[in-house]
Amino acid sequence: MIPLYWWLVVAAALFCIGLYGVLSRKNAIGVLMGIELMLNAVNVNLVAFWRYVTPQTLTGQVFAIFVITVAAAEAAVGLAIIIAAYRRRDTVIVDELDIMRW
Amino acid sequence: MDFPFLTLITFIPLVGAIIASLIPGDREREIKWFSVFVSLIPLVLSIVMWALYVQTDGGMQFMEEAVWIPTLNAYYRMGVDGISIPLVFLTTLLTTLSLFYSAYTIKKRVKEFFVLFLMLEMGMIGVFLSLDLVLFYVFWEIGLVPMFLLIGIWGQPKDRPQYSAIKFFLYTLVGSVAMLLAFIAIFLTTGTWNILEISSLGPLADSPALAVAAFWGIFLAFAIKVPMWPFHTWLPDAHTAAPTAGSVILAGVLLKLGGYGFIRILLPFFPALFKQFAPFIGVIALISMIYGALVSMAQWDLKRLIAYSSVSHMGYFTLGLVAAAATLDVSDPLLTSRAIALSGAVLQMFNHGIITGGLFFLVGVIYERTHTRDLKAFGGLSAKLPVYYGVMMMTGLASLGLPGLAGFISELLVFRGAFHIMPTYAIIGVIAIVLTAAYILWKIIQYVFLGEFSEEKWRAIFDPEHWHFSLDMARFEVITMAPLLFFMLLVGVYPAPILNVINAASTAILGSL
Amino acid sequence: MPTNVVQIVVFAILTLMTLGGGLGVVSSRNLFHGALFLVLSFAGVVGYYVLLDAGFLAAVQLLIYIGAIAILILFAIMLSRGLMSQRQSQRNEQWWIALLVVVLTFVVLAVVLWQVDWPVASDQALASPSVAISQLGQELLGPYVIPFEVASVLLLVALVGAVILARETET
Amino acid sequence: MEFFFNLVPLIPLIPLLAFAAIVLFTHRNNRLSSNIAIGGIALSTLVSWGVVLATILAGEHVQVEGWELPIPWLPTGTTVFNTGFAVDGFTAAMLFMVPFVCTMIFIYSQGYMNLGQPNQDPRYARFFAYISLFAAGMLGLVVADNLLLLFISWEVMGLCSYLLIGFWSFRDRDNEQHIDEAQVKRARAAALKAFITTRVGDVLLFSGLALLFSYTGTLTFREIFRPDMLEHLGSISLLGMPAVTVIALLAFGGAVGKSAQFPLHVWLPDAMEGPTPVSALIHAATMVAAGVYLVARMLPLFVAGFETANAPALQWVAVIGAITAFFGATIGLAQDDIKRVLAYSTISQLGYMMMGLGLGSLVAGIFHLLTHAFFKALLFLGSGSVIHGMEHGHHAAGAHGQTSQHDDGFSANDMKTMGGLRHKMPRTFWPYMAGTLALVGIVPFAGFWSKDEILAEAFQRWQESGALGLPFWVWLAGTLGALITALYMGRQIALVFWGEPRHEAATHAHESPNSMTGPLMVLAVFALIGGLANAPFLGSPLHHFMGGVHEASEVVHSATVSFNFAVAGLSTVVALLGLLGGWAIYRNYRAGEVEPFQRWLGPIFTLLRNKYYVDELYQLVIIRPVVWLADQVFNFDNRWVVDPLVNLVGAVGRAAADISLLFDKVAVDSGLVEGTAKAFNAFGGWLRQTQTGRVQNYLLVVAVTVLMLLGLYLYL
Repeated sequence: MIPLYWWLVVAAALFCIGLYGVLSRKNAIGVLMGIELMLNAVNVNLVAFWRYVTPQTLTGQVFAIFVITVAAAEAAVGLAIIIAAYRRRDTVIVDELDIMRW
Repeated sequence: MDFPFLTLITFIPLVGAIIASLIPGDREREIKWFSVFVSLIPLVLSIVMWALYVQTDGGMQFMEEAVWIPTLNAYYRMGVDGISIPLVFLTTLLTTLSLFYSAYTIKKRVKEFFVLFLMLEMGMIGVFLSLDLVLFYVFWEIGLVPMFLLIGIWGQPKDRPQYSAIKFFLYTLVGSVAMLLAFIAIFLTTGTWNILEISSLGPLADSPALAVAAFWGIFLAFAIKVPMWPFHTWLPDAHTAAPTAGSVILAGVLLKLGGYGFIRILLPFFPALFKQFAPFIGVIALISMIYGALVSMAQWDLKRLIAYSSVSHMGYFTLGLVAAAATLDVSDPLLTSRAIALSGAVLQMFNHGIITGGLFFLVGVIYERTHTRDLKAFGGLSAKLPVYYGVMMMTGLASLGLPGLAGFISELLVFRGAFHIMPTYAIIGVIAIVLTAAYILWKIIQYVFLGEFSEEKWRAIFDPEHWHFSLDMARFEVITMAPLLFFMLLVGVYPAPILNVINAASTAILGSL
Repeated sequence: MPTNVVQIVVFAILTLMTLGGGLGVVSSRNLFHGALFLVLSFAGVVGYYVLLDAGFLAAVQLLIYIGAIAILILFAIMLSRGLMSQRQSQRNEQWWIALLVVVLTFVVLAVVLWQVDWPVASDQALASPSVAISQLGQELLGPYVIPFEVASVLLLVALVGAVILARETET
Repeated sequence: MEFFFNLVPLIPLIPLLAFAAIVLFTHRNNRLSSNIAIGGIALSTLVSWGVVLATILAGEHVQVEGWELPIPWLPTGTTVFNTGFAVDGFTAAMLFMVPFVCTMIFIYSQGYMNLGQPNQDPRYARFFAYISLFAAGMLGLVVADNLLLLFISWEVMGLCSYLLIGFWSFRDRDNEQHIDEAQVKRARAAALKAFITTRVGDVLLFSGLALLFSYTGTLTFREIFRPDMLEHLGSISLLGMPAVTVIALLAFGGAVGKSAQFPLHVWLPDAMEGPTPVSALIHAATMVAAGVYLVARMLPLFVAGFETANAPALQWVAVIGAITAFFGATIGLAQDDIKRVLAYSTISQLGYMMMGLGLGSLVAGIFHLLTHAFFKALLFLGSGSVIHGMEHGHHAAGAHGQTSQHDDGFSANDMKTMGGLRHKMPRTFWPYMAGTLALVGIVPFAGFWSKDEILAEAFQRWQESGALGLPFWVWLAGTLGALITALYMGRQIALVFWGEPRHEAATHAHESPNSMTGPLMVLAVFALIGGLANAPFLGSPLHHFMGGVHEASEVVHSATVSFNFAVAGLSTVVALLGLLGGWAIYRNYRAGEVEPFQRWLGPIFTLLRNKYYVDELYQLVIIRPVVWLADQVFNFDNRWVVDPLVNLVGAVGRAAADISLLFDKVAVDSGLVEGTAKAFNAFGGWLRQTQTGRVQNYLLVVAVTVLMLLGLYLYL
């Protein structure tokens, strides 16, 4: 079998890529996609831990399902927000959405 | 578990307030009638509770207990006895009537008014039912805020409502702080907040100086609320400025919080100290009675007059209380006299709530029509408003202690007790009865109702723009007054139903000191 | 080829898909392309799940991530006028700090993960994982019923919220 | 007949229900309202007389020991306070008189109150409601078995008195022009005066009641008058006296207020501002008798612990009674208002009753109370009839256009405007004469027997003691009082019924309707024969009937006084002299003349006319100072001390805050604090820029922080 460590490193890499996307993309939809990558990384971790640490109980898979649920909700709401913001301010550039600025 | 009467009575108004606050503010009709309806529930519950209350037993009933703040050792403890039952009933009754009356007369910021009023009701009932000092204190303070706002926001602009509200707030707060310190001192020595337990322990017995300080701290809080001379000057201002319903509750219930505190907390906690200071407090009671009556006589503002009369009438209460506390003898006939004095004091609170509450409603009746309270502006109204005259006459007579009406019974009991225990005080006290008759008949009846009525004079004060009901008492005003008149007559003619519970509790309390 | 080798090869390919797709998502100038890379990355994860004996999850991943979320994003991009044609830089001015931080984070994570002694289950247990979907269902409706219900409420709220947010407002 | 006793509670209850019915339901219908009131009191009379009959038939066990109906009422401590009803001989005697006189007055009122008023006047129904309530109060007082119920009824009467005296105390100026403005003012002042003055007495009675209640734990008469209870009360010392004496004096204080004895008599003459039937009902026949009734009922307390002859409380009663009897009569000499003369006469006669009781003779006082009730009601109603006739005459004269109406200061009550009315109002004149003769005390009219019994009692007591002590002075005051009474009554009938009319109104006066004169005739019969109830030659039946009610207390003894021909002869001679003298002097009085008494008495007459200036004295000594005190206390409260103190505390707090603020500004702020603040402000301004409003900046910070923490975890 493939060692657990590999899975974890891959997941960490995916997470970091996602994080980079979140931090660096100008476009809000890009940010959203970064978040989806991070969530995927988490899921990979969860499933890997299930498979290698507690294969007898299904806790890991159950949690992964919940995460997917949350991700779906998040994507729907996030995109709705983006569309609403686009309508109002005519932009999806995150830098320009700074009404909370001092 | 038994049916949780006390919790429901206390918190249904709160639930109602929350729901009412969710109704959109422009649905004024719905908010008004919903609030009136909500306030009916505790009223009905308190009547049912009174009916189920075992009258022969003077102790606490319907007790409820639950852990509340474990780190403080504070419990959610509630119970009623014969002292609190009439007061709870009085509170629920007056609240319902006030809300009903306000449904017709409040025009500005309706939603806030009704929500605050329901919260006020919760605070007041909570005080009467708490058996835990922390709980007591919390409810005590809860009642303060809505009243502050009621005076400040819905007050008459020309009566300096902000000044009055702040005065009321600060006065009460000073007392509360002193009381809180005393409570903490008691807790630190006894380790419990349970009122009944502390009463049986006798707190601070081994540190007399601290006990005296605690005694006066608590005394101050209650004396301000009652109010006793010389802590009374918030009262006329607050009453004058408050809207009608606010005045009714202020006189009818809030003053009773102080009186109730004396009986439930100060007297059982420190019977020996109370006895020691009784002559002094008795003097305060006498001053309150006579001084209040004299100042009433000097008033030309109808509402202010009644406010000062409250000082005088609550002086009777204090006299009864002091008479009950002036000796610790528990053998007959002294015990009987003490119990009579204390019952008289409690009944005086109840009666004062009904009568003075009624008087404030009646001031509202004329004020809504004319927007003046100047006694000199009226005259001869009995020719034009006969029903109003009759109702005011009856209420005024009840207030001056005419036999056959409520006020007399409590005065009789108070003096009956006082004449036995402290005759000198009682002899001086009866002067107040004559003065009361003088200011009620001379100032109120004579200046408002007797004399010349003329269209010309009436037109100068009557304001048909803002009055859309009948000239004489409108139906809603009659309905508001009817229960009060009924109780004035009932208590005056056949006081046994109410006195049975009070008397049993008084005897029990005094017997256990 | 022994099973082990096959597994490693498959794993490598999938990793390439996943991480490569991910890199494409975060680096492509064209947002539409980025979305397509995202699909690629998700597909890699599907393979991971199969490899990890989580068949049901793989199906779910396929249906939800690729079938729903990615498509949703594609639609959003296509519906948002002028986004696709943007040829200028898609990175903001803090991208290099972000890159530095992310790389460092990865290094630290890798070290930490290496140092930890993971409590891997016994070989026997590893050999026979519980994979029955029915069992999963029982878990969801048994011990996890409350989170499950909460999740359903969450979805409902998200649905309503998304509709309200995205609705055309008259004013 | 015992059955009737069960109906006793109905006696006060029926008029009470009539009151409630009128107020709540029928007040819009005047005729129905008055009929309800009359029906109620008539029914009550029937029941009362049934009870009286039952008492007579039942014999001594009811007449002396009494019949009782206790009702548990008030829980007090460990005991229960009972209220209830009781009937004994004394009560029965009162029950014979009170409802009957009331009925007569009610019937009379139905005619009287219609005077010149439209039938819709709301006051008409209101009047009958008030007098019904009043009757309920008086009857309740009589049948009460305890002091508390008595007190309650007593106060209810006080209230009715207030309402009825103030009956004309308000008016709608635009719609009620038949009531004149001066009358409104007088009525208003009189009502208040009556209530407050009697209230002073009531408070004394209330104190006595509370004291008694405290010491005995009961207020039931039978319980209080038990010998051991009286002894117990006598053994307690209070204010240097036996408590029982203090209580008795306090109760007497109540009686002084209610029965208008000196020095609280001032309200009664003013009370004539009420409608005339009210004067008859309340201020002559019944309510003022309540004080006498109270003293009589409480007589054992007055005597307890002493011999009857020298009980201090009793002596006070006698002294006050004698003073009132004499001085009241003298004032009556100098009044012009027909009703005021009668009012002072009432005060004086009440003084006689008190004298009788003060001598320890229950029966003498009560006998006079009963006869007086009949003939004084008669006189008042008669005077009402005269006034009624005069007013009609006034209207008639105005209709003929013979006088300038309304502005000549005409008063229908002024005897000096009357004259020669015996021809115009014969059916009023003859009953009035019967009343006069009864009041003056001419054989065989009622007043002769009753007044004589009091004087005989005093005379006998004087003879027994053999010194010029209290009994002598009482007797002297009584005999002189009788002379003066005869004088003023002679003056009155001469001015009213003889001579020539002195005003147009008297010329045109005519007889009153039958509903008014009818009751006069009935009452006249009683004024004539009422004295037989206790006439010595019939064996003093009243004495046997009620004399023994206080026997059980073992301190009050009933002893008959034998008829004394010397006393009776003297007083008859005196009465005849006075009556004829007064009549002769005033028979030919003409309008505008200075009247004879004024010529002869000079300043004394002025003093009498001004009622010894007692009102002015009270105004100066009591009312003004109290009002002044009230104002000063208010100023003390609001303007000078208490409230300013409160505000001062507030102001001091604010001032302290202001001073601290100033200190802050000058010393702390500009130096130390401000420098620091500026530094922080600059730092803050720089730091503020981290708040870019961009999510990704924030997230980057988070990531950096996490990374640093992870690094720390790894290498530390």
